[in-house]
Amino acid sequence: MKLAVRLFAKAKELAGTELVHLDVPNCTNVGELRGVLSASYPALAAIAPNLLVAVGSQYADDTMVVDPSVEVACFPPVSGG
Amino acid sequence: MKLAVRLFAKAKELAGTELVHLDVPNCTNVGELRGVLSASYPALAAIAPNLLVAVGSQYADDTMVVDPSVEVACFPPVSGG
Amino acid sequence: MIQLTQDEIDYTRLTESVRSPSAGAVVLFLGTVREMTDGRETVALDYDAYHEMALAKLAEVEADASDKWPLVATAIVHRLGHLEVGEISVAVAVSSAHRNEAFEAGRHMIERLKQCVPIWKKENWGDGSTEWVHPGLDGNKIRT
Amino acid sequence: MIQLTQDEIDYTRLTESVRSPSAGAVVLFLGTVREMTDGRETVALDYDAYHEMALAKLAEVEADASDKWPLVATAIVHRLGHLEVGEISVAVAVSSAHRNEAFEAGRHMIERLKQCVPIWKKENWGDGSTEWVHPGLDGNKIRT
Repeated sequence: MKLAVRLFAKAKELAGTELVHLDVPNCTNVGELRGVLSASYPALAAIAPNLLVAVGSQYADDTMVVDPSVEVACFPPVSGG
Repeated sequence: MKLAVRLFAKAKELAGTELVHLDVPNCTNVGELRGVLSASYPALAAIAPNLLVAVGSQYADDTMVVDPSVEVACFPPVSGG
Repeated sequence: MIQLTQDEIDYTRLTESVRSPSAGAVVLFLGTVREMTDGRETVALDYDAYHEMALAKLAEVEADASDKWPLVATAIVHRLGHLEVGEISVAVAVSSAHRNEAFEAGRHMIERLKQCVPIWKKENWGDGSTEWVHPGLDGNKIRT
Repeated sequence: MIQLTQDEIDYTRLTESVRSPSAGAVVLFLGTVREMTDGRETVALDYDAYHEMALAKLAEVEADASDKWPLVATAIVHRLGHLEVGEISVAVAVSSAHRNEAFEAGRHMIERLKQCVPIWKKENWGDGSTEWVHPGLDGNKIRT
């Protein structure tokens, strides 16, 4: 399935884009998504293990299954305030 | 010696004045001053043990000796803020 | 900055007075006249002070906080006179490089102010009666 | 009240929004752009956010504080975009009947905001270089 993933901050900078389109198998979980992201965007490989993943604006652990109907975003640790 | 004592809040209200003039022996301390104040202003007798006494804008305990050259004030517990 | 005033407290001015390029954090505390206390309605409060000593003690409150924490700036203003419900009676502002110190110092300053600065409030209750607030004095409940 | 804005933060308006006759205490926290960090000079910070999620998480921060303490009102605004040294990046305001809750909730809200709200800052150092701040990420020191 096709999955769009939003990127922010250093992840966006390293990938050179704020939205990446990935081809992933059905029932891909967040952990597997990290692998696909690293393979498709080698510039992200170094930080991929530390990226936070949000599914539908909620933090998701590596076991959560992603779905194209719910927005997925990847970003490094936050630093607001 | 003559000693002027400033009063505030409920002490001022009970005494009916913001400045009382007392006759006290030389070397009177703060504890003795409470007694003179109660005797001269019976309306203050009930709260005299709980009055705070300031000598020269610093809190004074009952052993401190008062002196007409340094301002003396008596007032009930504070409630600012 | 230390001030006693009969006028409305301009807490924006107070806050601006502690902002600084060397501060990453500012904490402002406002005490305001609350309508209900233990089920009784307050209509207004009258504040009185022993001015000279209150100013000296407020300066001590600031100095004490600056001794305990690495602060950039502090400011305290207390209003006196007649205050209606909702009005600001006291404002404490503090700035520091990091937020923990600003929170701790701000809290410490208002606690110390309430303990040791010779200022008194008189309640104007909804039933028309008035009552000086003197914590610990006979017939006076402690009001926090 | 929750807001993300590109404009200067009007913290007076924010503070007014939490004042109430039922509150005796208001605490306002301001985060401001500090000039020096570990001996390095900051010229400016650029803030970016994942807007939709940041708004949702800020609402959670408010709800969490209101669950933990009896608060009257809360308000948070975070600025985004380019901020010079001294400018306000975030403002958190909270009111409650008594001061302890306002201090504790204010501190809790800014802590939670920094932990979980998807907003990021990029340093513009005095030497002309820039650097995203991502605590825990390789090559990034934790900045508090």
